Amino acid sequence: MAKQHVTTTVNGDQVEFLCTTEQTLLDVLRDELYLTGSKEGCASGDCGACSVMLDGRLVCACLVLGAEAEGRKVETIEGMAKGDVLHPLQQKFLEHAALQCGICTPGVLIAAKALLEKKPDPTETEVRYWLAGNLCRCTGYDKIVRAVMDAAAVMRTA
Amino acid sequence: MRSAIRRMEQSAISRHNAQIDQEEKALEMDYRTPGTASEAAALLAANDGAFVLAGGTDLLVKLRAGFVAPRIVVDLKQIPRLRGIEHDARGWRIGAATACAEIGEHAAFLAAWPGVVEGLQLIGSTQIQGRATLGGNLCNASPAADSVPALIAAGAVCEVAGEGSEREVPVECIITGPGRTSLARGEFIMGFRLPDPQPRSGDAYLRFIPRTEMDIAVVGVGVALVLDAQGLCTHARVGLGAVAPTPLLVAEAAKALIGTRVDDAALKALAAAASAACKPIDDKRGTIAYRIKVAGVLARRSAKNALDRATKK
Amino acid sequence: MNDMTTPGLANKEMKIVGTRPLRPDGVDKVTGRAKFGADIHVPNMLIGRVLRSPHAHARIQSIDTSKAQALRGVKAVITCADFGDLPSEFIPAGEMMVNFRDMTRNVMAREKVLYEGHPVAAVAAVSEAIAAQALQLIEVQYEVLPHVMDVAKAMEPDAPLLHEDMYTIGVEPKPAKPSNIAKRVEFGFGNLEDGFAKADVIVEREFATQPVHQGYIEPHACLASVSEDGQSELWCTTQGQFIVRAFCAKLLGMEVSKLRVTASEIGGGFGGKTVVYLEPLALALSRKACQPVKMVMSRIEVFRATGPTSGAKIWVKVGATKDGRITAADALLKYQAGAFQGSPVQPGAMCAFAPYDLENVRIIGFDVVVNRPKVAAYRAPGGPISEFAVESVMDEIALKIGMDPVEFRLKNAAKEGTRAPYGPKLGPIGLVQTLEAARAHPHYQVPLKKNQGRGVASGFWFNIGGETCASLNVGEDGSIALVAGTPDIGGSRASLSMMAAEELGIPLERVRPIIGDTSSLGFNFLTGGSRVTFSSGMAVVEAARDIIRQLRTRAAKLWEVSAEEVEWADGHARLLGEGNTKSLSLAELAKTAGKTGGPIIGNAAINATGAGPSLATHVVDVEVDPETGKVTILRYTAIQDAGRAIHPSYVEGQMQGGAVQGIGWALNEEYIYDDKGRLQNAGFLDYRIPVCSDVPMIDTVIVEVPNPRHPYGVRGVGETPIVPPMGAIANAVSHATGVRFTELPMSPPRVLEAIDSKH
Amino acid sequence: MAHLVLSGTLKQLAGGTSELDIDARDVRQLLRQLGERLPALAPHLAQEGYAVVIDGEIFPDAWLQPIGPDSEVHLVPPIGGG
Repeated sequence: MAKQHVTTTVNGDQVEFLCTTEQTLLDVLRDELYLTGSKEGCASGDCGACSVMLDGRLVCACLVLGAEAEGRKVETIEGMAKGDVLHPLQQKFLEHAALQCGICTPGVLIAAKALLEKKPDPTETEVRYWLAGNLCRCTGYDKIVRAVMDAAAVMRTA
Repeated sequence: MRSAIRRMEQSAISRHNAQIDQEEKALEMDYRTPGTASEAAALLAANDGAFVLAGGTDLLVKLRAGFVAPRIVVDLKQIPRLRGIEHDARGWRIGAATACAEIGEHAAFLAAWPGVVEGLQLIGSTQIQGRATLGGNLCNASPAADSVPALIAAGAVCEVAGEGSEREVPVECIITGPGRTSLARGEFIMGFRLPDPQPRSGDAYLRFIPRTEMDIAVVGVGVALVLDAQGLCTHARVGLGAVAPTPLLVAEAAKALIGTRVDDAALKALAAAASAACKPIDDKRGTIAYRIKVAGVLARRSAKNALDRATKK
Repeated sequence: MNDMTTPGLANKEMKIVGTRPLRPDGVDKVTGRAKFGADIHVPNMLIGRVLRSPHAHARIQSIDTSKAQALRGVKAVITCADFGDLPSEFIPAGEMMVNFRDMTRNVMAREKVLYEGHPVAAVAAVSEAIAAQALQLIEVQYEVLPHVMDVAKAMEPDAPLLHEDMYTIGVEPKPAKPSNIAKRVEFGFGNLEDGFAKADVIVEREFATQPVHQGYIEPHACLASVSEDGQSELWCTTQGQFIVRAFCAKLLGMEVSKLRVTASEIGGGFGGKTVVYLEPLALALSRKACQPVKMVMSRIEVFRATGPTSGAKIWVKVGATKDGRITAADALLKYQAGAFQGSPVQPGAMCAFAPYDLENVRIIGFDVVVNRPKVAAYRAPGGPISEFAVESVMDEIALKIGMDPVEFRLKNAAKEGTRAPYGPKLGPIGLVQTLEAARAHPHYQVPLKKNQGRGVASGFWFNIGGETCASLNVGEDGSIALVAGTPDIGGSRASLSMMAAEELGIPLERVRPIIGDTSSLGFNFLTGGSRVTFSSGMAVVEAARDIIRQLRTRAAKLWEVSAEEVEWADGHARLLGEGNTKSLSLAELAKTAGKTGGPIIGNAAINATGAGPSLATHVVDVEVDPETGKVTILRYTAIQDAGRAIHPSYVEGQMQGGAVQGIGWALNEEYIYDDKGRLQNAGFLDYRIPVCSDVPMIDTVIVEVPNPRHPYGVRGVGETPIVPPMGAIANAVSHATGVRFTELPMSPPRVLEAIDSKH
Repeated sequence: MAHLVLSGTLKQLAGGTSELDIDARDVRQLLRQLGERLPALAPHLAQEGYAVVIDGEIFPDAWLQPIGPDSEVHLVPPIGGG
């Protein structure tokens, strides 16, 4: 099958890959670039486990074609920590035990980061509605919401 | 003998594989990013099995589920006229491939048409908002599309581009049935036109879903209304979603409001008219009886919200 | 067997147990580094896909795979012909009694397909696209048969029969005709007639629940590699690598030692990953292709063909005196098993009235096959279903006699020495403490407004022990490698390390835990039954004590004294006796281990017994929109006896997660089938698990009534939290609306209909 | 002599016997004697993998578990979990 040649930026690095039209950005990240931090929970945009940033917008990588990444900027969970310094959200998720199995965690972290960049002081309700597209079956969301609020507080004073 | 059989099998298999090669070629899916509307129209007109890609939030799901098998995917997002929000002498223009998140962030448009923004912001999660578009939401032609009832109520008009043609079509004339539109081969939507809202006007959209987010509307109601200086309703439009094969513009429901102060009696008449207009089905998202009843409830609540906004303007 | 009790535990001051350190696997999970089932790629890997039945019930007349085999890029095609048939008999496999005749048919249909989504063939090809194409080339001829989905209809004499050779077990004499009723069970004692005669108030109700899926976010995934000589490797997402090994070895006719199973990080299981689906298929494909085969389910496949737990019909009758003493309790449970026998009706029956101290009680249960996917375990399997019905009836009785529902439960609460409905007397349990905590909680005093209601329910679950191994390897610098055999599904590496560090008296950071594969430890039963912190914890403590014995001996050798003269305290060997100050740290002893006898490792291989039931009481406030029937959860408080919370955050997490799963079960989750038995909502869009904005904060109160049979008093907490929510929410909705709700889910159309029919 | 209590299904399968004293010092002896005294019950216990409850504590698969002379013994189906 003929493949598209795509040049894009992932976590600040220029990368190139070949993909067929039906391969999604998620397929490409996981199976071509081996960035398996973004997870496939549904492949229909309902679970948010594949949340990534595309040109600064929060999207589900399963609903973007790999070919659409041409010339764009993609940010994934693998780029969230800087060197050995965790992002405050990552740190707070650990402190608050905001994960159990951890499968939804990368997507939730990417989504929460997008929220705090847009809204540094969200209310609990805003956090809950913003994260409504990130399903978590383990935690009941309580500790996730607390971790996001606490990280927001820390980031505001930083 | 045995090797003869093997040769026969081999040749059958290679014939089969040759056929598969051809099928594979036939199945190959092309991806195009036209830079102009005319280029896009030409691609869509010239190719069987050409599918438009805007936000992709419906197309990619159908693709993965095997419901559609496009030969060519035409990504419209590189066409400048399909992106962005503008204001001019005629009012508002929204590019059909503008992400809903972008529209929701536009303060002036939100102030002008809060009900339209309410509707489009209910399309999926934050992640979906980053991709979903008004053009896509309309052309996916779901009876339950969340942006459509409010657009209908607002009197929005689509700019439809085709090969060498452009025409304007009211939103309520696009969807002709579940998954079907009135667009001709080669046609697509470039943008949406909304007038500047009149003084003392307000619009609102409410939908019912079982959860608080992430569901498809069981019922959706958009209401837009205008009051005169005395507080009498002079103009109203009511759009209903998910209660019939297509979203509906319900004239009877509007009539229930026009000439009234949108008081309890008028709201009751509105609810009855909205319920009477429903021709729903029983499905996994709701029953006929439930949809009919809740359509009335939401019409009333939505009209109250629109009234509040009109009174404040 | 194992005497692991620690006298005076309550007085021992803990340095680590009971604190909230960061979990050892945490950084991997917040950086995307952790490898889950679908996250590995190996060279020369094929992709496997499954062809599934489009019919709910049909006889397979023929399967022609020749065209698929011939497709270029297809390396293997398998059907039931690639698995040996196995006789219908229950044989122990990895601590469970398993009927492999059923299991081999569930992983790959033989004579018949019994549910939509039932596998009929599988292929392995060089790409996903070719595998998908190959599936379309497989020709299956079906003779479609009438199907049955409803448990009551399936019990009727003229119902379509799923298994022509199924005769109800548990009735004497053996029935003359086969039926869909796999088993009848009965528990109880006393005299019901006498009991009901003494009652002032009797409430009798029928209830219905829908099957619900465990809803783990990670679909099933595995990667199998079988070499030409039969040596096999399997990587998969599972709650028990040893169980997978036992099942697959039997299904494929292999020696267990030839198969090494490695558990990946697991993205949720809740009981649903205690069985095999893809794993034997991937092994069979790999065996045929002599290449590694990776298989990952789509979300649609997960819903169509895995889990869920039973839907059920339940009848409950309870009598009580005016002053609130229960005189008799009777229940009839009919549970869907799915396509093969084995619903959790038995534990459901045992739990049904277990929170109550009863004189006259009976529970009868039926295990019934229907044309749905075979049920799998789901958190406290069977308990939530029967206890939903019982807790609803208890609430109604309390209402009728005008007694506060917590007070009513306190009057009848089971405690130490109470005879459980399934026979034996209970050991120490904390139900009374949870009820008292509920009554004292500020939540219980918050005033309610119009259209709001408050509900209370309690819940019981057994918890289990079982075969468990652990090893602790002392490194030459004194740090510890902890190897456990139970997949970590919600933070158990943290709790196990904490107990190891506490025992050894060393900082937590000195312990690094891993989950071993099946060749690194002896047999371990799976992660389930809330057993890991209990059983693996017990094994870790025993292994730590093994190390301490050795360290004392080494120190004694160095000091030229007897081991009895050396004690272990605060991570040091100390010479006993007046005026002695000699001491050696673990690190110092480890450094010289080679010179004092060789490396030091601590091992434990136990069959953990003494698991203690965990009881809970939940309080919930709801508001009901009287015009749409929508229920909003306003406030939620979960109170539970944890025995001892090793890491309280993860105990709270279990309680909160269980409560929210229960909210989904109560309000929206259900399977919707069309009239042909095809699932209509096989995705997260229309199978509606709670989203973040659906729920409030879930307040928790951990009650600690230590389990005397565990070195740290642990009970196990993972399952009980899903038992009370459905009853509590149904009671709250009933109080908010004035209508008694007996059917789950209480979805908006159902609630609105009930409200409207009241007027 | 340990005291064995049978109820529900097991009582029915045992032909109505609800209580019996058994001279068994461990679980294996108990199961062996049950096989001799209540032959209808034994295959059922084996097939279902019943656990033995001694003085309130459940022992699945524990043949060598001692049974005290005054112990109360029950049989319960195996408990799994999710």
